[in-house]
Amino acid sequence: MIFSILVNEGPYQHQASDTAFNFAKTVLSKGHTIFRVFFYHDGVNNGTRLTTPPQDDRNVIAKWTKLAQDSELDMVVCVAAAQRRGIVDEGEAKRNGKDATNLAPGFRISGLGQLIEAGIQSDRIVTFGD
Amino acid sequence: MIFSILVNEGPYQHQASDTAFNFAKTVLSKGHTIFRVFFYHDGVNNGTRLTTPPQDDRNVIAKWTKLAQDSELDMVVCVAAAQRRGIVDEGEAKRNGKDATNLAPGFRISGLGQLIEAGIQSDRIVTFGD
Amino acid sequence: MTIKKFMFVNRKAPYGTIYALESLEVVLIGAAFEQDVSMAFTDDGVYQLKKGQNTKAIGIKGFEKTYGALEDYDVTKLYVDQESLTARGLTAEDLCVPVEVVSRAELGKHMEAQDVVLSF
Amino acid sequence: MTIKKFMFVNRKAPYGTIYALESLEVVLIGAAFEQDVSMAFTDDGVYQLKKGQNTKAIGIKGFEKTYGALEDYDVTKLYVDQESLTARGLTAEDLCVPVEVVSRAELGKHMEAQDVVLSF
Amino acid sequence: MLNIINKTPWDRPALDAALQCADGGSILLIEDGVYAATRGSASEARLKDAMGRLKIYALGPDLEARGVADRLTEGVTVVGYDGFVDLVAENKTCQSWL
Amino acid sequence: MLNIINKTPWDRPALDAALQCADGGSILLIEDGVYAATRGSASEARLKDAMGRLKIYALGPDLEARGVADRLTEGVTVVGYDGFVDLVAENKTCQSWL
Repeated sequence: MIFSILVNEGPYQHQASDTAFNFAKTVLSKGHTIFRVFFYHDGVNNGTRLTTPPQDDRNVIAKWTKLAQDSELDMVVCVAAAQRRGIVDEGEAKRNGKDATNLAPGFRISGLGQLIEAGIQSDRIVTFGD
Repeated sequence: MIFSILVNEGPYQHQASDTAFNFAKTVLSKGHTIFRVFFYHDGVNNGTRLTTPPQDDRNVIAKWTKLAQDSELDMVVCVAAAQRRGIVDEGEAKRNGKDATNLAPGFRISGLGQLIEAGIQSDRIVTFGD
Repeated sequence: MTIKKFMFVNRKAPYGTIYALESLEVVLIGAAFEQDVSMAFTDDGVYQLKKGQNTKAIGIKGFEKTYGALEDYDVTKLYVDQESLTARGLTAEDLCVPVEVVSRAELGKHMEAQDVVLSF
Repeated sequence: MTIKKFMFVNRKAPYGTIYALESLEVVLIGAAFEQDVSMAFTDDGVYQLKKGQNTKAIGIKGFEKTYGALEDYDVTKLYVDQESLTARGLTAEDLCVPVEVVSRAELGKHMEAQDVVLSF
Repeated sequence: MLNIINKTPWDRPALDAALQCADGGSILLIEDGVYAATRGSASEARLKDAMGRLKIYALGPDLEARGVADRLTEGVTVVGYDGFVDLVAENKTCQSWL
Repeated sequence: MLNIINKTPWDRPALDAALQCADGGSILLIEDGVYAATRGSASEARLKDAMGRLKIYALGPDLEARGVADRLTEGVTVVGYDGFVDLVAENKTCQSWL
């Protein structure tokens, strides 16, 4: 079965991203497919490579990046939400005159249409948030 | 009278930062002093210079930066909370091996002791959050 | 293109958090993709439609007008929970757009009929 | 150094959000600054002290033990709201540290006696 | 003490908790908290009951933003940010019931 | 429909709203939502009432994290992430009551 996942809150502040990650991993381990993980609202903050969590705690972003790389997951950060919150890749930095980027490997920035498309193309879409 | 302000949520997702800003401006316009504005939890996300909000909306971060510069406000981002969420200045980037920084002008990164100190040194401390 | 029934469930008040605004942005994109879009307003979400919002003094962009523009995007199925209105001292006359006021049981039936339900 | 009475009010459950953990971090710093620190637990905050937390399967660092270490930092004034416990089917025996169980009115009096109240 | 509430009484138990803990002092409703001060809502009676012991304020800019400035519960005092700052200054402590 | 609840019934009206809207289907309690499935709490009666119409599940890892796995309300079925995925697959749609 084809799943998509929507993550609406940032890392650490809420459990949403952790639960979504555990869910995503289990979906894949059971032989299902994940069409897309879409990050919206503060969920876009999962897409920064600049975090340094305490050594005795998990690294939420690194877990997502590794899952994306191991399983060829499509992880999309909403561009409008990302602009409000300062998540930037090279294209965005150029377009908006920013002097740095912070997007983590495994994520890409794209439009809200990608969320609607996920709803259309997937058998199930599950939301994790506050 | 000496005020301090604690901001516990990031920009846009919650009204907390907007209300705190309006409150801070009014405190100053009434002739009071602000000892410190401390950003904790997701509040540290107010300290990124990489945002590009829609043109017809306010720029929360730029408003704080301008207020800090106009009024010599001490605006402190909690280092432990910032590390979890990827808010980085040059010192932090060097220490933690990050290839970019995103701290906005007018903010500085420091420890939680600065919040306790604000509580000790101020007549009033007001919290804005979720 | 496949057309699916999308329902956007709004349960939060406007301005205190961004969910109402960013939900509207998804609704408009859903309509642009020519999906069969409906919106539900329940709990504090009914406050999103309260007439006469003026955000000038809080310094945040208002978006009451966007609800009025939904019709232009063929988003006309707006369901509002009667019980949530009543608890808040509101009636359909207080709202900025025409809506269908429904019971919670009816709202539940509309939800059951969807292909995709996104809750904000 | 000036010594002030700091109260940290905890009203949220652990793990669902980070407030409980990051509140503890402030409490420990407050104690390190040798302030007169107390903690209140009310509403869902009483769940923070529930014995027997095991976070292994959710992949998040547990911090039940930190409450046990508060005594080492001379943080011994822990007030827990009786009403919040009762509504959740809990008693003081369910908690991981010794606390003083108080009524909401008594809690309010403790709050009134503070110099600084921070709520998480 | 000044008790600051920024959520509706339907969404969070913050207002109820503050009303039950506070013996005197003031309540200031801000952000989504201002809806609690509107006429005809199910929370109106609780607020009126508390008025004997507590002064109740609501932040005007937040009432206007939400289109409810014209349906204020009797006995609630509207303040601007100016009045918000004054309330904080007048009370020995303040607590945001987050 | 699978109704997913991640908040306690004291903190948010999500569980009540789902119980009132849902005519059939299932409720899955996750994250802070799992506290609703604990014995002796004020929400136990509401949950038991709903069991005639709805199947109630709670996520085991979240129960354990919070130290409440040993005081589950009778009639609630505990599932792991495996069971969570199965529940999503078995139900035509799911809704997270955020």
